[in-house]
Amino acid sequence: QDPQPLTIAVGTSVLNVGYPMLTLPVTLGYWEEEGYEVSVEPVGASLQALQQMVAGNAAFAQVNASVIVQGNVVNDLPVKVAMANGVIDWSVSVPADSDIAAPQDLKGKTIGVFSLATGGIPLMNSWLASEGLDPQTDLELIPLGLGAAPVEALRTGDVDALLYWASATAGFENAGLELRQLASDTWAEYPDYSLAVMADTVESDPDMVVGIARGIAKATVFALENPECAVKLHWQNYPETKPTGADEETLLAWDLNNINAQLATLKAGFELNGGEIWGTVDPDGFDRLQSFLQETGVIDGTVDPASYLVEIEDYAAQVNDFDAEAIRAAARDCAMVN
Amino acid sequence: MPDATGLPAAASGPLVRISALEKIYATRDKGNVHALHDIRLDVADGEFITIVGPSGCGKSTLLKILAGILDKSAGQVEIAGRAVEGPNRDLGVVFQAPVLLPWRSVIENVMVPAIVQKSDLGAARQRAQRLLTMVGLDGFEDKYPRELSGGMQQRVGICRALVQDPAFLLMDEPFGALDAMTRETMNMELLRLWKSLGATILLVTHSIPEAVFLADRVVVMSPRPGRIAEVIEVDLPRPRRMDMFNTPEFGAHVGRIRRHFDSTMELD
Amino acid sequence: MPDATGLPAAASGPLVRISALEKIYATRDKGNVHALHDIRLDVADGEFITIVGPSGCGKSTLLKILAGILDKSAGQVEIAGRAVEGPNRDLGVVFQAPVLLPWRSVIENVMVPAIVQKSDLGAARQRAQRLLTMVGLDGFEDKYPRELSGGMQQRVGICRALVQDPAFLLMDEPFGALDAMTRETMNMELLRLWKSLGATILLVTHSIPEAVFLADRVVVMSPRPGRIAEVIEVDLPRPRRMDMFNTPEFGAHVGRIRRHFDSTMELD
Amino acid sequence: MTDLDVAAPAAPHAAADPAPAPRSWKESRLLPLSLLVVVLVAWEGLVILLDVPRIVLPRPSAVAVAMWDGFASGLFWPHLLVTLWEILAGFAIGAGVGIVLGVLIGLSPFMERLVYPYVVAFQTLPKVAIAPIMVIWFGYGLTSKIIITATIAFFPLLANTIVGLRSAPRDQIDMLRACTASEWQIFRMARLPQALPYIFVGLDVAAVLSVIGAIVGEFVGARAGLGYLILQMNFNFNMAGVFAILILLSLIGVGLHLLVVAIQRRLLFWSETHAEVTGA
Amino acid sequence: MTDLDVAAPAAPHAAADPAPAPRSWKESRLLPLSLLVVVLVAWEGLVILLDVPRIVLPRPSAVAVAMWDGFASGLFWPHLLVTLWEILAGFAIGAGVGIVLGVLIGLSPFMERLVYPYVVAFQTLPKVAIAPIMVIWFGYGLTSKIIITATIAFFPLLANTIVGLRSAPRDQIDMLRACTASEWQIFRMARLPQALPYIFVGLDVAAVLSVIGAIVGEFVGARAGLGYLILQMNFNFNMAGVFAILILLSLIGVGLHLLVVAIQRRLLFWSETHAEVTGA
Ligand SMILES: Nc1ncnc2c1ncn2[C@@H]1O[C@H](COP(=O)(O)OP(=O)(O)OP(=O)(O)O)[C@@H](O)[C@H]1O
Ligand SMILES: Nc1ncnc2c1ncn2[C@@H]1O[C@H](COP(=O)(O)OP(=O)(O)OP(=O)(O)O)[C@@H](O)[C@H]1O
Ligand SMILES: [Mg+2]
Ligand SMILES: [Mg+2]
Repeated sequence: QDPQPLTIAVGTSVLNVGYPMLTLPVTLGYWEEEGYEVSVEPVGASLQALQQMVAGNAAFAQVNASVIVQGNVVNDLPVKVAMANGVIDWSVSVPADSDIAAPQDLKGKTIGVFSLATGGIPLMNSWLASEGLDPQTDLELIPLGLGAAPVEALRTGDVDALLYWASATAGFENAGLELRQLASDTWAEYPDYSLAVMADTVESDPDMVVGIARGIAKATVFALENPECAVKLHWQNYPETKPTGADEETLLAWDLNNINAQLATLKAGFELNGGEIWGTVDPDGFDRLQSFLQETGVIDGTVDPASYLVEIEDYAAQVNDFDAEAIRAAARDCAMVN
Repeated sequence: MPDATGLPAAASGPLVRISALEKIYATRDKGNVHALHDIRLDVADGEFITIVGPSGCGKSTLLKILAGILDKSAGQVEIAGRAVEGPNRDLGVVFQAPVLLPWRSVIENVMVPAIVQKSDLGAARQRAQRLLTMVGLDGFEDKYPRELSGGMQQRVGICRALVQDPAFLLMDEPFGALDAMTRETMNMELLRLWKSLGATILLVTHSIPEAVFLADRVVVMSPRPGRIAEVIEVDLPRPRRMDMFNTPEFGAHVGRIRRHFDSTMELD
Repeated sequence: MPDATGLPAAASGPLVRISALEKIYATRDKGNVHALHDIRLDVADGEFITIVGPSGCGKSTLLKILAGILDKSAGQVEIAGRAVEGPNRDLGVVFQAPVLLPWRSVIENVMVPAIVQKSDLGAARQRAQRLLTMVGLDGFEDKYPRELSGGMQQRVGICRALVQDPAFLLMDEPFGALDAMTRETMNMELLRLWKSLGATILLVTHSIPEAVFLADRVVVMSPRPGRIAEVIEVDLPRPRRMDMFNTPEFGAHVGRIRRHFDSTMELD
Repeated sequence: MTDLDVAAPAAPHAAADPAPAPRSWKESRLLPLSLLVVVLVAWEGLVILLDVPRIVLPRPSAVAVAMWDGFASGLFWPHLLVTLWEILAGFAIGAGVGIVLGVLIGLSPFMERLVYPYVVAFQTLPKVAIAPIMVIWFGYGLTSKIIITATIAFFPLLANTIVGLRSAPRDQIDMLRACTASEWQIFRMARLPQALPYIFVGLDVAAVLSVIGAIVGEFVGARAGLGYLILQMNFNFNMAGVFAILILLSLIGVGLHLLVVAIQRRLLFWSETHAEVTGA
Repeated sequence: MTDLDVAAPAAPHAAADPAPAPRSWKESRLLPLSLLVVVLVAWEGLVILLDVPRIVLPRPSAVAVAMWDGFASGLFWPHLLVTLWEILAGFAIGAGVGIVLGVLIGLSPFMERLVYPYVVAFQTLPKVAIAPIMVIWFGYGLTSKIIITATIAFFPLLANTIVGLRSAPRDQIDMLRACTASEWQIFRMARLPQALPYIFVGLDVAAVLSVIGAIVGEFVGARAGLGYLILQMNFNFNMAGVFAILILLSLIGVGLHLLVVAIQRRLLFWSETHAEVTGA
């Protein structure tokens, strides 16, 4: 029987080592075992991924949780959460030797951000407001994008801090910055990177949803057990993602930095949603998130948090139906790297 | 019923009938130019008409209107009983400037009307070759226009007008850039062609003797606005021969035309 | 020491000295054209030379080399004792085609040499106006070239060559597109200018009578490769008058030149 | 002089066509506008019929509302001005540099061989890729966006100017040379006027590219401008707003185009294209 | 016939210049290449002197190493082929559509008034903004990138073709009309040859833009190609690798440019520009 082709649109433009939950199932054949031939397509950002899914161009979309909320609340789109993979892992990074030690110290400082329309800004603003600052007047934001610009800006002192997500921050450290992170404790209570699926897909092919989610769960288990093996597997299958310009050991260290940043999020995500059974999505997390988004004016109204869940009987149990220990063993063994 | 020229003759009457023709050019400085005023002229089938007149009197304008490439302002122009609405297949036109296509070789330029009118190209190439030889351009078939002298370009233009054996020829100073001898030979060739084709010819020239020598009738124009000052019947016998230039009748015609230039205009 | 023409005269000897001049054009089809062969000619200061020869014999080529806008292939060309390396301020050139700038009005076109040579523009405008009137173009100063007839454009080109009162004039069939009467008047005007300016003139024409009427000497060229067949001294008295056309001496000169055309070439 | 061609029996259509109605209809601006209406109605209809999610393609009516809101609330104005300034300044600088460099190269085949391949090489660098470097060099403000815009806008002008300058007919140049014109005078009196039609095509292309350039520059990092607003609205899932801004950008482009055309009409009056055309 | 101008005493420099050495030096490819060397040395020197961090501007030597590694390891090849295919196909489609549409509009002022403003409007839409729709319509594969490339490349050709077709001299058109040529024949025999110099400028600009177009298309979302590789390397802060790819892109652009020039040389042999120039 031929595997069934399907597409996952990913809200990123680079499928680097930081997406083990999506790349490893392909590399290790988890989805093939489920009977699916999956293409994982980087399509830019979360909104574009959602657009592709809504337009029927992709069965799943890996997007920020806030985008799922916006899709439901702002656009009346029945977008469900098939896997809540991560939590919000943004932070305000300052140079390790900076005298900024607490949020209050950010008063009057300049902060580099990816763009002025980025999810981290409402997070930071409400955090600083709760600490008694007025984010509108007390700080200056400078949009820097990714790559060299934020690194240089911080190095030269054009900005005093960088507000980015974890894997980006890991990249800055790889580029030679020594950073210290400030973040609100509450941020990790919000779900973030998630696998989204349309309600009618869930209805028409629940087995597929389960199969895809199970692959992701298995891959996450694998990567958590042996990140180094995950990196090497990634290099093997996506050679263009392997960094260059240093000795092998350093390269590995860099990418381990990257993947660990992501894995910490995945782990936190797992724990946020119960920490016992893969595939469980805690509606409370989405409720907190949509309340937060409403407070900060990103959305206008909320929906019943339960409506974010996929309506499949015993969904979590089905997703969890695999031999985790065998996978851990295979990961430790890491025999597939040649 | 088509007659010998290939043009369907008007039920009765002349091949070309021009009446009350006016042409006013609008110009940029708002000073409109009244180029033609109340032109009336009938041309019989097979007639050879020459047009003389001072520079700027509207000769080229008249020819362009007849060729169907310029709109008239008022009046009527008919060829073979039909109002001129646009160009006509049976027409051959020699322009005052040679107007060659720089990306085509000499022989390809001569063949343009044949290509446009989808004639047999092999036969057309032979005709083009013969015409080029006739005007003294054999050996230059494969050169490009910018490699030719002014007079040579003009001769290419003449060949182009003739390549389709047109029944009606409009020629605007075709021999202006040619030396006296070549010009005389070309005159004789043209008369020979006119005879053998039975064509109708309207030819603009600045040489009064040439006008008389070639024509059945000479149309003398006067300038601003361009009018027909006189139409002179040339009753010299055909075929014309070079020695006629020295006959008193010839001289009388030339003198009569010259008088127009002397009286109606000083320098212009 | 500059002489009356404004050109510094060679210590001794003629204004123009051409010897063993050769011009070979390379053409696309590899068939090079040998346009000029072994041209030798001296022109005295203040002389009026006319050049006749069949179409394509190299007249324009010779003038362009003298004007410094075309490289020679071999030989020597000197003006006022200097080898011609490029154009010369004291030169006025009438081209075979009018070559007007379409974005400049008539009077602006005439003033081009004055603008280029940074003359007093007010005075130049007056001169340009006077010249335009002389050639019968008053009232057309502010028109644009495409609003003019062929002959009118040619007259603008003549005015442009004259606007700086050049000491040395090269004229390539300047009156080719003009009617007989205008042409005669222009001939008289040119002789008058020549006299009053003391200029040296080289003029190409297709009219043998015109060549004789204007010239001190007539250069007769023969074609392919272009050579000088004969240089004919015209000993008619100055000032020339129209009635000289009918003298036997005049006829003898014309006849002698015509013989060249009859003998050396058939049609070309 | 006023008797018209009423007697043409062999060409009845000429007489049967006395009223110039269809021509004036064609010539009016009505038809293009009616095309617009057709397009908009079709778009609205299709979105409704095919049930296209509005997150992918909003309806024109929603876009119109967003446009109205954007202006009525005053939100669009400051951003519009910022972007307009970036576009105009970048266009002007890019066009200016392109023309000047085009003149230098166009007048000297030597310069062309020396410099042009490098210009082409520089030009093929994706601006998106070098934009961060621009930002590092020229700061986070408008300057870097203007420079990005200029680097995108200048190439069509360069290429068109070079070829335009070389298109001057040889006989015009010979004529000027015979008047002892310097290369500079030949340039001014013949090459430049002859190059104008080319330069105007270049301006037209550059106008369009400079709109894109400003937006690309703003995408890379901006604190104001329509590109920034697009990001913002994308973030807020306001697709109707995004499309309203896209339409605004298109209008800016069309406006620049019309400006170029208007200047061209004034400068190229002598061009033959505007001469009367026979009715044949 | 062989005696040269040896007697020119008043112009000594003419005789003093018998060997064409400086000219052949100028004409050789050596000088542009030596300029390249100068630029590279200056770049390397400045980076070292000013201690520019390699994350901002890598040294040319590092870029050369990255280039070598990229090819030696085989990493670049598949991506190069993908991008090359996108560029060439997008360029060909864009140029083709641009020329054909340019012909339709150029031959009909009516079409121009009807369609051209919409084309300008469409053209000013930032491709990055409409890329998701392209992906929805044309899929994730190469097709959507090729189409994005084509939509960027087509406009210079459109604009240049339109103006080029209108640049045919009126007397040539009159001449053909007098031969009863149809509009199509006039197009083929006069307008198109006359438009060729314009069309080649358009091709030159489009060549450059199609390189940019393919990269922008890949930036929006791709799994292969040099643009994808740039993102990848950018993410890894491998600036030397990014610059190596940027240089590769430039070389592709220069290659396309040289191709356009070579075709142009063959087709425009009759153009006056190639005529001999006086030595004055
Ligand atoms: N640019 C050129 N390239 C190649 N051959 C040329 C070029 N210009 C002229 N010729 C050739 O040189 C010869 C002389 O040309 P030139 O224009 O000097 O003749 P001309 O005597 O002025 O003729 P005409 O009386 O017809 O003007 C001709 O055979 C012509 O074909
Ligand atoms: N396109 C035009 N626009 C405006 N005026 C024009 C145009 N063409 C010709 N004219 C004017 O119309 C008049 C007649 O021009 P036309 O070319 O018919 O003269 P012509 O008799 O052929 O003169 P020539 O003997 O000099 O060729 C002239 O005064 C000229 O200025
Ligand atoms: Mg005329
Ligand atoms: Mg000549």
